[in-house]
Amino acid sequence: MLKMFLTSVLNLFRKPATHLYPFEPYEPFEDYRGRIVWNEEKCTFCMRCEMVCPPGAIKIMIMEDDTKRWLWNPAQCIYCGECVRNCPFGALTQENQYSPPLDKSNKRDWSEIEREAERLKLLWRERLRKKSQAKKSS
Amino acid sequence: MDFLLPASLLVLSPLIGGLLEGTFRKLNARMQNRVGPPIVQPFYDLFKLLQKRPILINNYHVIMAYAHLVAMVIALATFLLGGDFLLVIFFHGMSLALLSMGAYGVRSSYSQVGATRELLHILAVEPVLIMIAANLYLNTGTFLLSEIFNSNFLFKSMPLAFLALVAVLPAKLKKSPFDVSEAHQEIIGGPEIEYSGPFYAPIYLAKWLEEVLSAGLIAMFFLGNPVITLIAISVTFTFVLAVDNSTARLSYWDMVKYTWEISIPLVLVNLVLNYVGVL
Amino acid sequence: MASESKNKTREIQIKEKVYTTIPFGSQHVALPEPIKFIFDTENEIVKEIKFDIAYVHRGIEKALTTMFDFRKAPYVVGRVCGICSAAHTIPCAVVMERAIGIDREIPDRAKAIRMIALEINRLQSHFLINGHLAEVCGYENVFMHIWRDREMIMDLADMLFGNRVQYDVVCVGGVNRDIPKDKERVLLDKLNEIEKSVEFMEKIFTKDRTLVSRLKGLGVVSKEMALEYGIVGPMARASGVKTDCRVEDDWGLYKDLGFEMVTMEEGDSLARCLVRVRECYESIRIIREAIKSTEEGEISIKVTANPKYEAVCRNEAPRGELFYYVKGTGGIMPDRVRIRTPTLANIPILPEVMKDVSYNDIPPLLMSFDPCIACTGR
Amino acid sequence: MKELPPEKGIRNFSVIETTLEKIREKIREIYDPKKVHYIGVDAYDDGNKMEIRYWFLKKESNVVLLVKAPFDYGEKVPSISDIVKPAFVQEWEIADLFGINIEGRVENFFLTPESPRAPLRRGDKLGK
Repeated sequence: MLKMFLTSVLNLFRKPATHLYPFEPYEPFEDYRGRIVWNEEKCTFCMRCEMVCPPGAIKIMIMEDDTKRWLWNPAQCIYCGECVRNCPFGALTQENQYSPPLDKSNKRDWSEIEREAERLKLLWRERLRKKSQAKKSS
Repeated sequence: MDFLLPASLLVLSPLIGGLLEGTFRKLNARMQNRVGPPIVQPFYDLFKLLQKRPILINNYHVIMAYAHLVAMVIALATFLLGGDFLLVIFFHGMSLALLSMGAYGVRSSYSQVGATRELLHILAVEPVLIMIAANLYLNTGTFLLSEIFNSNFLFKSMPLAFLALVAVLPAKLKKSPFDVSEAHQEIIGGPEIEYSGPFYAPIYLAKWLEEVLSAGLIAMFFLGNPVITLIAISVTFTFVLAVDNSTARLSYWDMVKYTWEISIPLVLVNLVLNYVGVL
Repeated sequence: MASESKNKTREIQIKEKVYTTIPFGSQHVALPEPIKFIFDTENEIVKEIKFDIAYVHRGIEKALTTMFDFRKAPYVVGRVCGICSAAHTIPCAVVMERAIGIDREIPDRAKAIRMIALEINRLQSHFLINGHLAEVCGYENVFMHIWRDREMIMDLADMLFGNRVQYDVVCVGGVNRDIPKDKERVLLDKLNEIEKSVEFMEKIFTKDRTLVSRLKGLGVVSKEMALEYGIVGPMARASGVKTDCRVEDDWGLYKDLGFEMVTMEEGDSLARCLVRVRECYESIRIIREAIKSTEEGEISIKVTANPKYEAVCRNEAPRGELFYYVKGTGGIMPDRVRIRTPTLANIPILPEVMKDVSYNDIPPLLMSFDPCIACTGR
Repeated sequence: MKELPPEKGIRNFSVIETTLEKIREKIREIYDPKKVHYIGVDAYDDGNKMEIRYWFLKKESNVVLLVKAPFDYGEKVPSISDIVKPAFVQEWEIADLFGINIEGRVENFFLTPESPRAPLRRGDKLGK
């Protein structure tokens, strides 16, 4: 009781411990697991990151003209860094910055993307199958 | 002049009360090593409450909230305009009783439990105030505050009564260790729980007025030099806040027990000492 | 006719004891977790208790067998509970390793880092619950101070593992990241500061008269009762039951580092609280020893096989014994995963203890049991 | 910790197999609050048959014990909560998760009334 009383009165003359966040910027630690950055040049689209991602926040879309797109959902990502560790080519890195807040400009309908990716993947498999068949027959 | 100062204090009392409440919060936060809200935060709260959508439970419940405010205003007005001190005590007790009557008017069990505890608050606080009034009468020969206010530095003759007042202030202002009727972690605000939006605003306002009334009660003991009065008020309130921040909540029986075992004997001793002529 | 019905109502009133019913939850200030108690009280003394925990079943056991392969499992179970995330990921990883058959090959450094993660987790959980306990006693100031100091531990976890809450440092086969030398030094420095705040906490909980008067003799669980109801963790240790999975299971290096169990005899809320405070000292000591005893080196092994055996792992979460069972069939997903959380073991005794306690003592009593309903629901 | 050979597919616990009729006697035989710690109840469904499993810990030797008994779908399972007092919570839980008809169970103890029935059941589905 007395201890807390003294602490309370002395606290009046101490600097408060509150961090007034938006006014005082908050520096993340050096190794903070923040947003995932993709390096297009190194990526070979091996799909390993998509496979190991626990929540399924990475999707690779294989378009009908065989161009590939790497998509990452910052809202679904749990920032475990499993994709970065498993990337054989070092195409993925993890920054120590927070991912930006989602608003209208960068928010996407992820379920739509997932469905689209599944559909395109089926088409791609079909194409591969046809190609290998053509190879065999030739 | 005699009328102007009290009247202007009465008119300004919501403003003073709001600032007092804001200062309390700020001090409270600083004692907990936080920054705390701005001092005008209570006014923001009040305006926000008034803007909210009214949700009426029943008429009786709401009328009691306003009656609570009105009784508190009358108590404060009587006090500031120099009425009878007993009247102040009765109206103060009545306003608390009205609050608990309103709380009994709804089916929420938190509200009901809180109302019972609120009545225990009256049981704890009012006898001490009445004893202080008796002591005042012994010293000044009157219950009329306009005449009591003319006396100089009453603290000299009744220090123990002042200590008794400080001892019941936590119960009166609903601060730890005796915030049993609010008891946020048990009954979530008790009698106030079912009030919302604009219907909570009168109770919120009454709380400010109660703080002004408490400040007035403290000032009563230190009249004469305005600087000393202000210092006395701020030191007492800081002390009460520091006690608030250094105790856990005790049970409701403890509250009644402590006030009756400590505050009332203190006033009684003071009474006897005054009667004998030591003080 | 009228008088007859009047007599009837009077009879009913005499027959049925009328209690004031006070609901507690499913959302309540004292316990912001989805559990509902209904107390029938008489003069604020609790006479009858009903409880309901059917709010937050998330089907994680099912998800582990149908949606996520075993490598992802530690990340999934980390989300069972935010407060004891590391405590869940470790036994999950261990039980998978045992089901694969590689648990003997885990390097010591990985074990040490797992222990550090678990003990930091325990520290912050104990700080959290003790602060919360002070708050429900109406002691906001102690709550603020303890939680301010808890922030230090959170920052420590942030620095070491890259996140404040979800450490995600444990994976099947070892750990994800090592603790380099410079971070070790910062960790040791910070531990001294944390030790000071534990001392502060101990002083408050042993010396502060109002707080002690609230908690002393509240909700006494005798040793016989504790054994009979099979309660676990700090609650059991506060009643004098010598049980701690850190020495009973062998996934870590606790036995080698000379772990000392903290037990008390009183079995009341204060004892439960003090056991937690004293465990904080032990945790700090274990972290220091763990850093000292191992060098930087191999932190994980390659996992090539799938889980094919049945295995169990018991781990001491901050709240008590955590039990994991896995049945692997050689496929990528296990056949059955069973998670027995500590709160599930501590719930059956609650109605017994709460009987005939004044309602204003219920929140501290409940918080001294440290219930985590999110874990329980899974 | 006693380790059974990996050929049996079990690591670090020992198993006592029994039948549904005998399970209460078996547990009464084993269980003594001073020497045996009750861990939990579990069930297992392989698609054809169900199994009820009780987990215990022998305190002296730190050996985890599994007492299990197979039974058919829809069979009434005896409760052991009079022998092992805290067992009722987890019994009701698995009763909800597997749709097992355990004595004295409370419906919707762990699941809300709107959730799917018996989500962990494999064969003989109960439906919504």
